[in-house]
Amino acid sequence: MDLSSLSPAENAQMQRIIERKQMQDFMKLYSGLVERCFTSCVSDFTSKSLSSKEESCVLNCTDKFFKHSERVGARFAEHNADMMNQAQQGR
Amino acid sequence: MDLSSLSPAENAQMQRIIERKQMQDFMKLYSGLVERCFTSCVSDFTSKSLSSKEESCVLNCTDKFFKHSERVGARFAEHNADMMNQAQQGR
Amino acid sequence: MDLSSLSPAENAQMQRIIERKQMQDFMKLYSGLVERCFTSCVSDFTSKSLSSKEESCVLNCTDKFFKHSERVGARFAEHNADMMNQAQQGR
Amino acid sequence: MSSQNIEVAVAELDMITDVFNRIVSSCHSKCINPRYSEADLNKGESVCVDRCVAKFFEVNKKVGERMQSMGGAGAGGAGGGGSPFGM
Amino acid sequence: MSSQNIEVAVAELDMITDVFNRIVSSCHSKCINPRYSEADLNKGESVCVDRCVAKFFEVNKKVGERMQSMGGAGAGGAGGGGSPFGM
Amino acid sequence: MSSQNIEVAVAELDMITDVFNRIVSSCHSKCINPRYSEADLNKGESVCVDRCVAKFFEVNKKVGERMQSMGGAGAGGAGGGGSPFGM
Repeated sequence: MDLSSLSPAENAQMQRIIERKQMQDFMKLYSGLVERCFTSCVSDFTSKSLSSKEESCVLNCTDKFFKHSERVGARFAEHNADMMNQAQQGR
Repeated sequence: MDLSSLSPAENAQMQRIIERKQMQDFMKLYSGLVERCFTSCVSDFTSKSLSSKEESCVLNCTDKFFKHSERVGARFAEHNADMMNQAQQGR
Repeated sequence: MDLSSLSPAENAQMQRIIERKQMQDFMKLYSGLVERCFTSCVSDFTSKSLSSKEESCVLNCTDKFFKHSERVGARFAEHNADMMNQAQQGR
Repeated sequence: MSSQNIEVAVAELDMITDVFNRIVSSCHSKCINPRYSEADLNKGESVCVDRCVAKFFEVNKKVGERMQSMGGAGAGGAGGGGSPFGM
Repeated sequence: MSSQNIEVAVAELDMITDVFNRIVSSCHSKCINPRYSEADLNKGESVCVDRCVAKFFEVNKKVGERMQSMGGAGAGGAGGGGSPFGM
Repeated sequence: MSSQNIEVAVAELDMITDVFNRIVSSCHSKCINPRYSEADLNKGESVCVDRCVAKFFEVNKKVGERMQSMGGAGAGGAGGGGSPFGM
């Protein structure tokens, strides 16, 4: 994203908006992850506590999701860098 | 949620925001419920009107969804009360 | 939707809000369509490029989605017109 | 700040858009063959879409009537059915 | 513009509503028979819903603890786990 | 109120975040074994994720080109393809 066309005041306001959005995104990421790991790991309702197998599934699910997101983020950043380079060469 | 740290003016503004959100949530609840009951109950498209069997399915689906939500809401409230008690004992 | 109860100033503001919403909706439509066609058409990850079969599937998926949306839009508009007529006859 | 009128109109617009998107999505799942071997809606898909939209509106009406008969399904009240605040 | 306090309170409200809606949806999928031959929750469904809510909260706690132990899962930071900006 | 510049930048930010989240979700479904017997991505999953992201971007490009060739898929216009207002 190219923020260089914004004035300093606009830039400051933009930073505040980005911060708020990051907090909202983080909240959604968190509750979405809980739902995802719950859906995949819990399907026995003969008890109201997690079994040790379910618990280990939930922890692996959480770890794996972050590793997955990080890997996607790295590929995503590479792709965006490529796009920027192509756009600049096209000038 | 602890609203006691808000000033009276902030509290009034917060009430307005809550009201607007409740209306939005109600709209989403309604259209989400329609989609859910449609998906579960309607799968025959040889006619353009609901069969009596589909209609009864839709009505049961609606009733059951509200009973389900109420039950979840009750458990949710109990859980939140427990959390608050624990937090206060921890002080 | 009946906008006749709005003042001219309100109407102008409403137009701006509608324009912004249309842009947001268009963005969501676009990324939702990409996700939909990706999910339906791509499931082989032995290569990092689309096969010609996958590519043709994606193009058909895109075309078909727009034709589908247009058809739904036409039925939707007819339905709304019927509702308005009924409401006016009921007066 | 927006006036009350604007707020109501925006809420109505959001509602209509939401319903439209849900119909597009639901009827796509019900009627469109996901193999995508052709770019056009075939005859069967087209007829299915028309009936699907009609039936979706019928379900919409039934659910709305049911919620109203539950009592107090007015703006802002979930008719006693499940909010996290028990209000 | 809204004050900082209001923003925090609204964020908290959104979070609680989001969690509630996810529990409603998840436990509906896990516990409610989608054939809808009756309007009431039967005994089995009711018990399932109660346990489902309890287990969802347990998963919520486990995931939260895990994220915190990953370090810096405070407000606004995704704990190093995947944002499109690499920030 | 926000200036035009800010609005454009926020829209762009929303778009990028939305695409990122859809890739995370789609490639998770396509590549990650939901049995969760281990905490790390295994070799096969890692390779799958890399290819999945590349293919998602290719699909993104194809769909974008297709929509543009349909004519007038500019900001704010759905290219004639389905809005509830027939505008």
